[in-house]
Amino acid sequence: MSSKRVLMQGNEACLEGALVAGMRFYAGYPITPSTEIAELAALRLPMEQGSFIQMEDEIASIAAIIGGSVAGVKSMTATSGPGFSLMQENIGYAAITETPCVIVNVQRGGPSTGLPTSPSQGDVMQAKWGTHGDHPIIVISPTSVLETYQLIIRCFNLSEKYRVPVIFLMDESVGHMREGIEIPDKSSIEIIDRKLPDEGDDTWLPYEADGKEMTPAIPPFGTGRKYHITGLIHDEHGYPTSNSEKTNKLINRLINKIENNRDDIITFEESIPENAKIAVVCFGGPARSVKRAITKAKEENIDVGLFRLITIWPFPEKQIAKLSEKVDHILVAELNNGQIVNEVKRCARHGCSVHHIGKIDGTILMPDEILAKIKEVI
Amino acid sequence: MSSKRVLMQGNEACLEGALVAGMRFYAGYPITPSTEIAELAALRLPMEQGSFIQMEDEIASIAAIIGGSVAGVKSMTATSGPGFSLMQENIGYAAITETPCVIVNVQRGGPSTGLPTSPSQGDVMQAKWGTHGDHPIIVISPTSVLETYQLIIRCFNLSEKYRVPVIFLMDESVGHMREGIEIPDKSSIEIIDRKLPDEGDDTWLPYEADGKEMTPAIPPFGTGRKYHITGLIHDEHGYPTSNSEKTNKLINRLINKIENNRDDIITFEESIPENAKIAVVCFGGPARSVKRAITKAKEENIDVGLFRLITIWPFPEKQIAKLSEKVDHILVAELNNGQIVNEVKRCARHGCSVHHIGKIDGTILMPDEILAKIKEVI
Amino acid sequence: MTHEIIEKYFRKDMMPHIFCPGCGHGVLMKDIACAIDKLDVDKDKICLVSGIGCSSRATGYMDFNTIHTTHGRAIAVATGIKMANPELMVIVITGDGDAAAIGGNHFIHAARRNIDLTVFVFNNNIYGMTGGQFSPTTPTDDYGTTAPYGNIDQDFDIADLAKYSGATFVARGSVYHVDKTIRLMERAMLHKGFSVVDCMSNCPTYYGRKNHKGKAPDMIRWQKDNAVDSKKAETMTDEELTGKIIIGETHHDNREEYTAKYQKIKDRFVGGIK
Amino acid sequence: MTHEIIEKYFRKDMMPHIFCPGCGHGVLMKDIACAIDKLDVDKDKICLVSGIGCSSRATGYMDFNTIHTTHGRAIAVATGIKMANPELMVIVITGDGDAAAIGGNHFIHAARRNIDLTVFVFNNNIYGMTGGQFSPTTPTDDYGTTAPYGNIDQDFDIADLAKYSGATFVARGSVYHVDKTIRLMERAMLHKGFSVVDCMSNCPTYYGRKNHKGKAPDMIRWQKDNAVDSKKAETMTDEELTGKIIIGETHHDNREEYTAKYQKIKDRFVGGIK
Amino acid sequence: MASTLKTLFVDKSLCKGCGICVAFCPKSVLNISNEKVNIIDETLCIGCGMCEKLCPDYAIYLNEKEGK
Amino acid sequence: MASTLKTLFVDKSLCKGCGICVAFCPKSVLNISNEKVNIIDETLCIGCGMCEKLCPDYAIYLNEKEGK
Amino acid sequence: MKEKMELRLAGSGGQGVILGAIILAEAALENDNYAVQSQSYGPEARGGMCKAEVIIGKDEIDFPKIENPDVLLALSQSSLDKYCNDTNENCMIIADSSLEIPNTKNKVMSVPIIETARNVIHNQQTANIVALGAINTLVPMVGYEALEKAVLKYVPSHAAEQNKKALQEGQRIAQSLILQ
Amino acid sequence: MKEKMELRLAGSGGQGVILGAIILAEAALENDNYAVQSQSYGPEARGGMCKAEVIIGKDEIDFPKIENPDVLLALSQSSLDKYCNDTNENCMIIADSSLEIPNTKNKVMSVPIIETARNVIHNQQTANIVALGAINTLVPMVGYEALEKAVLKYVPSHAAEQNKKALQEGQRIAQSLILQ
Ligand SMILES: Cc1ncc(C[n+]2csc(CCOP(=O)(O)OP(=O)(O)O)c2C)c(N)n1
Ligand SMILES: Cc1ncc(C[n+]2csc(CCOP(=O)(O)OP(=O)(O)O)c2C)c(N)n1
Ligand code: SF4
Ligand code: SF4
Ligand code: SF4
Ligand code: SF4
Ligand code: SF4
Ligand code: SF4
Ligand SMILES: [Mg+2]
Ligand SMILES: [Mg+2]
Repeated sequence: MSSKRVLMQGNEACLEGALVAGMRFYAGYPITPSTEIAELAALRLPMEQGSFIQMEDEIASIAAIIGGSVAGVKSMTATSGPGFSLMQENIGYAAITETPCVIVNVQRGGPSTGLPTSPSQGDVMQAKWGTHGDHPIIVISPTSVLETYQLIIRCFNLSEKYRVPVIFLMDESVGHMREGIEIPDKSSIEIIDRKLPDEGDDTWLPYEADGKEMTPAIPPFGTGRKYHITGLIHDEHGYPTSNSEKTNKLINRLINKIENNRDDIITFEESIPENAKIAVVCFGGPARSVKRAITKAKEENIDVGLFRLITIWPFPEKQIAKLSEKVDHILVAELNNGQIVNEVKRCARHGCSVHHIGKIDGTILMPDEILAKIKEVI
Repeated sequence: MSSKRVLMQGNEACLEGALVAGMRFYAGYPITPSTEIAELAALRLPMEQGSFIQMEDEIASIAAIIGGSVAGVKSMTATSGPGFSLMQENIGYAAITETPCVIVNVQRGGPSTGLPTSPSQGDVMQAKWGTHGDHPIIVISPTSVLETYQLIIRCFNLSEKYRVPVIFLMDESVGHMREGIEIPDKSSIEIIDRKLPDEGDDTWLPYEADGKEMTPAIPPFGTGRKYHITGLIHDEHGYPTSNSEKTNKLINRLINKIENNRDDIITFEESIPENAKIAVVCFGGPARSVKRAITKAKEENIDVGLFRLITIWPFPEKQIAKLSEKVDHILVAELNNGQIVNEVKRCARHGCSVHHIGKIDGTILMPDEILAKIKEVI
Repeated sequence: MTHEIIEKYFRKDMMPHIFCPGCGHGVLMKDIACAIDKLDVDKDKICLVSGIGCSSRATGYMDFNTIHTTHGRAIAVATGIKMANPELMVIVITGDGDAAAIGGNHFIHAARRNIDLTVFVFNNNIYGMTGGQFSPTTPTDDYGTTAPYGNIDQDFDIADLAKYSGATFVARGSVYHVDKTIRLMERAMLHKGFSVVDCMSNCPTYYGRKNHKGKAPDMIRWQKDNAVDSKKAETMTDEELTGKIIIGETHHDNREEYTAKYQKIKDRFVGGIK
Repeated sequence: MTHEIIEKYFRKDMMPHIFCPGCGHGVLMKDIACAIDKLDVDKDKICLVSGIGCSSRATGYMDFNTIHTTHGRAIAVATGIKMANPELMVIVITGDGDAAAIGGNHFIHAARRNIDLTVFVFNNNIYGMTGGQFSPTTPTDDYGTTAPYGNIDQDFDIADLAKYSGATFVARGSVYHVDKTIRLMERAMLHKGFSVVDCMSNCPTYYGRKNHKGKAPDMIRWQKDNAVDSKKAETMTDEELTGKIIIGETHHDNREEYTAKYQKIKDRFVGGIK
Repeated sequence: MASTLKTLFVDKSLCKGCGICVAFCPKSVLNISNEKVNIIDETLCIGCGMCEKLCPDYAIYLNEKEGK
Repeated sequence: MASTLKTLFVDKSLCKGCGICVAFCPKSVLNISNEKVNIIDETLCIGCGMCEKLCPDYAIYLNEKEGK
Repeated sequence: MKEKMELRLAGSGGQGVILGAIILAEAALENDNYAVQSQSYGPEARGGMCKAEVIIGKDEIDFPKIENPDVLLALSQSSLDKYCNDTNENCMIIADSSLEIPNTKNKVMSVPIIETARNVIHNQQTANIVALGAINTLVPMVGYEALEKAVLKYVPSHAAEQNKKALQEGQRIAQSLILQ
Repeated sequence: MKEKMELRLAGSGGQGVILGAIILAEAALENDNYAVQSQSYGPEARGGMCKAEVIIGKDEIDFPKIENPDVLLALSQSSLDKYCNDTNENCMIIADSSLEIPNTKNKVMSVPIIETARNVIHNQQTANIVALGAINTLVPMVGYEALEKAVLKYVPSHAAEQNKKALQEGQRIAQSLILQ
């Protein structure tokens, strides 16, 4: 065995990974099952010369990290369903103002106060649609403690690269799980920082962007270039406008900076045995139940494919369409009443039947339940 | 001509209709383009011996109407995107506690502060998915001032009948439009009040329900039957539980009281000429652009069908599937970047192509634009 | 006495309650029932409204019209209940986090309006339910799981915040001072207007342990040893009061109540629009 | 003088601003620039943060690091900016609705923390942007579009709310008292801690019209006629002060500032974890 | 009022053994054993009611009517 | 300080005709016509600067250097 | 009146064009016609441009916005400049006489609306009512009585006489233009 | 040790079963194995039932929850009653000696864990550490040294000696049971 494994909790991996990514400002409000992230942030950030603040609520928390990011510091907050609902207005603000920030939602049972200590994937549609108006967003979901560590770094990288709020959608089962992981070598980790305007460039405008990334170069407050940020529709100068062409241009750019870079943003895990008639689509913690179910199926000589979403939004439409050409049936396994299954239905080619197995009772999906459903479907 | 038409603004029709429905408590916080509803509520409610309160924000507003409803008074609030985002947490609370209430969202351009005075339909997905966790919801959208008056009454009726928050999804173009309407005769209007427990019934439990409606009979506070309300998962007594069977039972009932009553809840307007190869799916204010476009198409001898959603959620899956069997193409026209079109894609049978025309620049869809798109599709 | 009160006003099938051994919330919850028992009001008309927190779980155990709302929103929900039906007696049970952190705005605005609610803040100087993070009433320099290096915030005095925001009856009770606290609670409920009783609780599990305050009995003894009655406090110097906690009534005035004022507007239209 | 200030600190291509004829916000906005001009600080380090409202549109016209946030959240965003980079000078421009209605909780908590922000509340006693609804500072009995029968709420005194929540510099200025207001603004910015200047503005379009306060010049003249300096006010009886407005500094103390305290925690780890 | 007619009751199913009653009992009536309250010597009890008032779990109380 | 060297400037494109300058001018220098400010008699101006200080639209100001 | 009339009223915020449109719609109902009224304005309600529309029809009106206005009223230069090209040739443009008329094929009537309000009615606020009198004279669409009734419904009672007069004056100046 | 061992530790909130599971997982890593640890508890953390799980494997662990525990430790009656039927026959049940043993086919070891913590270590809080010593003796899965090292990593340094002792005592009482 190579380097030493250390025992780490999912929530801890989230915070430690964030520190590696360069996160130096955390603002939050405690809520089960995300609280350990805040507690660790309070302990660890001063050690890295970063800052932690406990705000009066979740609205203030996301507002504060937007401020932190505008000041040039990579910033994050963590919460769970009720707090995530409260953050929605300002998630839209971060999206339209193109303020990089990472929002961790360690999902628990909903709706409302629901089941505070139970795992769930009930917020996956909310993560895309929770704020009003069409807006860009990236949503990523980890399946293990190690992946939590790795993907939170990716969240920051994508957030900085595309200047978009990134939602890290964990769930209680990953957040509270401890695993022995080998901490990745820091030198092997890519860290992306936000693009800054070229020094001599005096044609620079804060909200002008083109090229493939379509992402503007906005320097932190206090670094000499003064500009305006607003949640109103704005022009390239950042000034409010209600001109319809400029509106169109802004909203289209916001959406297309994600759409046109799907290949860069979307990652997934796929393994489809040649003879598989069925594939299971899954994500996050519950994907591990699926993996065990597939192993068990294999033992019974049933070949089952696996497609695990890592990037959830933008939704891997093309990949799912392709998958639906390889198999006759797709089973979507998710810890909710059927959310991502609707996306899969929309994207799957005709002829491939799409099924769902979910759970809303606070317990996890067990491998045997998934296996039974697989057998039922094929 | 029969009875006299009166000139009424959409927002005014919303409030006057609500009064007819029996609404006697309004709590709100002003926001363009919904503010007239609050202003009229302040003026009109005392005249009807009802109460108006301006709260400190939208979170307090929805919390207050939940309180008003629990006290037995039909209650509503009105807002627009930013306020609607802030209300999300408590919309989920109303859903899980089965507290009847009506939330009006007069949509404006988003995301974020966006274009406060422009029409939009950008919140239609949010209306279903904005709060965390799987939850029941009904969403209804009017196309005219008269329909606003009629449908807000329907919102209250459905809300009381199924004890579910109902979102009345207007848009700026309907809210601020004035039309001459004939006020419906009050005696012709059906008003539904919430079910109360039978007087002698001593097996009654606040959160027990069966039958087709699956809706419990919960009496107002102060009427003698004491019980507990919580946003935690609860049993039939209303007491918190984390028992998985009880959890399952609750969430399933919440979802099925809507699912099993789709036929009662879903209404729509459909007219498909025999020869139509294409139908346009639309809703709300923009449906009127579609109607004009269809008239114009007819003038050019092109037969075009119309399917106007009135109930948006639950989504008329069956009806759209049927529609897709009648025509070769469906064009979804909506004032956003493509939201309901995804639902139509999911539900349409294979072989019927689904297209989209939208707008995100703050202006409305013009009939000629729709007509051009129709021609392009067929 | 307690025994009968429990029999009379509690949902005994819900017992034992979830509070930890020695948690002051249990005592305060019982005190509310004792105070209610003394009132000459129809008990069916009493509504108990809470938010989220250990303290806010109290409503689930008490056999009245009870509602456990969302975190911080108890006062806003209570405002709606009272506006919709002013005949109900509306009592809020909340925590220092629920009332003063996330719910701070509703607290000050309800006080400003002087709406007839009675708010009992079970103030344990910590977020108990989520495991011991510092709250807006955690004293400066104390520890919480999110203040591993000591709290640098200044703490709110809930009673003062209420008073200066416009509450018309303000008092402080404690777990130790049972009889006095019950009397204050009773007066708060009888007062027509926004009334607040800052109830000093104790969280041995988190606040006590994190701050070396000993076990539950030690924390309650501290209340006993450091309390000064508000009347007596008036005669004491600031110096003498350092480190002391003032209990008793701290503010009272007779500004007109909100729903009564609103009723006057409605009354203009009784019998039709003029 | 004004002319040069405008030339120096304003985004002239954005002029004329959106404020109505006679709106006091225009004067106050200029006063801020005048006060900044006097400061001996690197102007590139100045951040202006606002929420939503007519008042909050001010940031769009002023040539600094400016951010127009969401309704009520300016102080929370400003808190994040200051925490992330304490070297920036962070100024909040907000309205009575933005700061005291939807934003009330952030206001009192930032005050409690005593974080080094300077908050200028353009207080016109109304929600101007949305068309004249009453605000938390609309005097009782006055009218607004949502108070057609007269406002039954008691109004907040922004300066008092700031003081009792923990702000360490509090003052009140007005549109009329230009020089004095500029001086107060300057002192507020220089103060290390949470400072608030309640700036009496005037909204002729809604508040003035709804309440028969005349046109803009009349409303400004009212300020002139009814202002009493805070120093002088100390010598006056409550009776003499009825109907008057106190301007000038009303509170000042030297409690340690929040980011400075936090810096001490960081300093423990300078050079690595010990 | 502190009448000797009162009898001390303990409901062990409710007691969480916090020790508050023990600490505030003015006489040495109570102790904790096996994480539950225990009456060592009821005869010492003066019926002051402190235990009842301060028990957060309503597990100890005085009753005037019935005997033990 | 109120120097006669100062000259009064008006930028009519900015003036919104609110009348504040007219009302607070201690001399009768200004009036409103056609919804804009108008200098009736500059010679009366004492350069006190009230108009400049109180104009919400920065449309009227004194300038020491240039003539009119 | 035609089967359907489409009117666009444009000006700057505060000139009362929305109220003007509402009054026209109300008058149309008074005449048992159908009417739809709508408007658009920026977030800068205060001062920015403002456009109000009315459609009056003998039948129900499906699409509530104007595709081809029959009449464009412009009370400010910027609104005239913006909307005068957004019309087809049949549209009559009624512009306040203070405005410079852009190059256009349309029939343009330059009417001293604001001047009349200011100098004859002595209240510039009544310009919208003067305009209504003028429009309905140049392009009749509702009965004068219905229009007057509608005006009185929407103006405060103390200003009733002044507004009646404004309507009359609008009619008068328009008639004198027709006679020219 | 088998390829993979699944352990469930159950008790009531406050008995430290989660910490016990964490220490076991840590010890497994110390021995260069893989480990996953998880738990479930109600919102009623305080007082309610609490279940912690550890899986120790020679290879990576896909599914992190227990399907068939090899060992069930129960420190409270309600947790014993609840989980003892949730095992297959191979599972060894280690119950505190204060508990009543339900009817079961499984091998059940009744171990005086709490008693030992209370009477020998004089600190009932150390019951979880006593339990670890006992479990690892009855069903060896990690080296004793690794286990001790892990214990010392997670307990406050002032309590190090006491906990070392607790571990030893756990081992001792288990050994005496084996010898019986
Ligand atoms: C919107 C939201 N944010 C956060 C939480 C998590 N939460 C639950 S209770 C609580 C704090 C409770 O503190 P307090 O009101 O003082 O009650 P205590 O438990 O101390 O009695 C928090 C932060 C939540 N449930 N909802
Ligand atoms: C979440 C949200 N709620 C409501 C609004 C609507 N709104 C915009 S400004 C405003 C009030 C502004 O009042 P104030 O802060 O006093 O500013 P003023 O316009 O009076 O200067 C309101 C209610 C909004 N933009 N966002
Ligand atoms: S955590 Fe604290 S406040 Fe909550 S029940 Fe336990 S002792 Fe009481
Ligand atoms: S509405 Fe009032 S506050 Fe807003 S710009 Fe006009 S005068 Fe100023
Ligand atoms: S106070 Fe109550 S719970 Fe605590 S030990 Fe005594 S009887 Fe038991
Ligand atoms: S009644 Fe008093 S004396 Fe008797 S046991 Fe209780 S506290 Fe002790
Ligand atoms: S104060 Fe300014 S805007 Fe007002 S009239 Fe005078 S110059 Fe014009
Ligand atoms: S400077 Fe003074 S005197 Fe001259 S115009 Fe201005 S206000 Fe009048
Ligand atoms: Mg607390
Ligand atoms: Mg204001």
